[in-house]
Amino acid sequence: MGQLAAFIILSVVTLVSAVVVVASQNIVRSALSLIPTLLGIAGVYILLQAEYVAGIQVLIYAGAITVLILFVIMLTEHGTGARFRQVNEQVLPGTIAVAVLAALLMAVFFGTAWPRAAGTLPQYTATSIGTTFLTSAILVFIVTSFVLLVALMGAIVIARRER
Amino acid sequence: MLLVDWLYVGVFLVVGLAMAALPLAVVWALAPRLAQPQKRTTYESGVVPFGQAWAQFNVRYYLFSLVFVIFDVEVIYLYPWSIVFRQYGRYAFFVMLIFVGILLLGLIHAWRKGALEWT
Amino acid sequence: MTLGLTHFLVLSTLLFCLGLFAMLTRRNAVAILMGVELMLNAANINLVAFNKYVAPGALNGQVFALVVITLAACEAGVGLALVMSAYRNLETVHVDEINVMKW
Amino acid sequence: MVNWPLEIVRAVLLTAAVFTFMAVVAAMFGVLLERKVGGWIQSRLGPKHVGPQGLLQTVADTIKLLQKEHIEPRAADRAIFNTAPLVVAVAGLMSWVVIPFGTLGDRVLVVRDLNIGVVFFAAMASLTVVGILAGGFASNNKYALLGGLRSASQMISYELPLAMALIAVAMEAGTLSTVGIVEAQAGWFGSFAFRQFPAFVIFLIAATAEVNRVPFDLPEAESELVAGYFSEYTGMRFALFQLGEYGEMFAMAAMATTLFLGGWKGPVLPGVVWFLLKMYLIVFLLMWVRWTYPRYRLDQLLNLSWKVLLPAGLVWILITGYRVTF
Repeated sequence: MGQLAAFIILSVVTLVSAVVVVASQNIVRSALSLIPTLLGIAGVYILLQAEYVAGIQVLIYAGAITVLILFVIMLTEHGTGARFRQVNEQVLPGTIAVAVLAALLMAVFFGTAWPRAAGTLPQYTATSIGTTFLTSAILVFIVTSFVLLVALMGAIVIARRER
Repeated sequence: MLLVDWLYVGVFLVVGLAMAALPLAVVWALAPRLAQPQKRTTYESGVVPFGQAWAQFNVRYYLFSLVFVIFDVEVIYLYPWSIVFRQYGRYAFFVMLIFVGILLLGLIHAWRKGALEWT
Repeated sequence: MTLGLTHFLVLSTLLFCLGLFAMLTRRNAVAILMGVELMLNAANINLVAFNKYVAPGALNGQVFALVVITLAACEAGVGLALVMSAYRNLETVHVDEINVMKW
Repeated sequence: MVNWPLEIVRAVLLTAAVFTFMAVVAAMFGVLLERKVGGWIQSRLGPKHVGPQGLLQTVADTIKLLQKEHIEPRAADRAIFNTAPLVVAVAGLMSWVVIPFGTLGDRVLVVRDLNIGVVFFAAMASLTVVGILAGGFASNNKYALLGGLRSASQMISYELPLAMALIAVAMEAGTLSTVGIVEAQAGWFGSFAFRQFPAFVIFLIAATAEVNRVPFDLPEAESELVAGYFSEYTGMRFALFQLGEYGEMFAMAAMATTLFLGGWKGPVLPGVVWFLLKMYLIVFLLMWVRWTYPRYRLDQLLNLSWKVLLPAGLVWILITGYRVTF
């Protein structure tokens, strides 16, 4: 019961602020309401016993990616972007497409009998995540560092002023 | 229990917000409100404000935050590694040597490309 | 009624559709990127939820969610670099005005 | 089975206790100490008239601030302008969840010993940046915006060295929980200030920059930017920004105590007293630096973080790893 109540509160926070992200005409408000969305999702992760993922969600998404987005908005839009039209002419087709997709996904999710494998999640997951990274996910671990390197190099090349 | 742990965090957040909002409510109830239009002009050292505050800013800010995001992401992998690497001994050390080495290469690259220079 | 897998799936569906809607209708490239972030988050909720309810034996879902967060950060970095570059060369961040390839 | 209503009541009581503690130790006594130390270093007296030796000065200031008018600039974005101080204040206070104050019998006095305590601390520190950026932006004021941008780029630059220091300590202790880290430091020479001395130095420098204090106070450089990101803030909302900054400064000092100085551990005296002594030692150090050194230039500041502290932190992590595994 308590978990369900917590889930409902978190979902409402997440979805309401996500609607603001999507619909606000003021691009800065959009970016700032990403933060409650992301924090709400962090709460959902905790309900799913993924506290390390939740901590990283706050640290990386709310603390780093949002800052990057805010910086770019300040550098490009001359402020709130209220002077410009923010939506294109695809609002109606977009709404229809999204509604159809939502209906399809819901139908699939409700129509499937999800299997359940044996076993239980460990109570605290940070240690097990470390173990996974050093054993079965070792390739992911190393490849990620290459991805980060390439992203860093690429983004610097793209963003730097040509001389 | 995990959820109990985070219940405390949630309560701390809610009570903290309430405690921080309480003085604002007191201000709202007590403080004077004098309608003087000059008060609400933007402060610009007493000069009449001109132009937009939201002007163009230096692209440097973006480059720094970009390098920051990439290195902050690296931290995701360092935290779990730091608490289990003892059990794996040298193997874990060499894995991390490769990982951190590649990122140090990235730092050197950013450094040489001038992404870390302000001027 | 107790909290089950379906609750999380519904939440992530709604979030994904909101993100997709932002992608389809926004003109500002940064807003489109924010929509992508919402969609990635929705995918992450699914990964972690399936990890708990369908395959609780290992932590592959959570590890994968961490990788997705990594890739989201890279995507934001490179994507926003492209936005900056487009803004510098074309003086706009609205995707329907970035159309020099048409000529 | 967990008794949820009981846990909620306990959580509320504990939170109230921590906030009272914060109000007395950090806000009231801390601000007074700052002014007294400043006065002492500059050969003047500091506040003296309200209460014995000026002890109640902060209370008087608070009462004054409560009566101040809240002015919203016409050009500001009202919703963001009004919520930004709350975000900064609450994010500054949230770090206190994971800080262990001492022991009572065989129980540790801490709001909650989270399993990922160190990550939680770093996450809360990173949230402050968003509040500051939002506040600077919503003011729609040139000084505030520039101050906010500067502050944000400074804080994100120093978050990384801070994280490196945290990781080095977590490696040494083998846990991310703050209580576990304190327990891993046995005896005087077991405290990580010795074994992790470079991490300690990195942590202190990064913490000073993270809370925007001199010599890293560029965001609010009075002579250049009026008051930085809170130029347009008045009365209680201004005080909330200050409260957040003080809460964060004390949290950083408490975290340094926990991570490097052995937390509540010490002979004879009870744990809480030791914790407070060590924390105030760090706080005093920060104040001493503040009243002694001039301000850095922005490029010097960024160079220090990116070209000295971050590579040093990474190399130190590798050295620690080498030492532990070989």
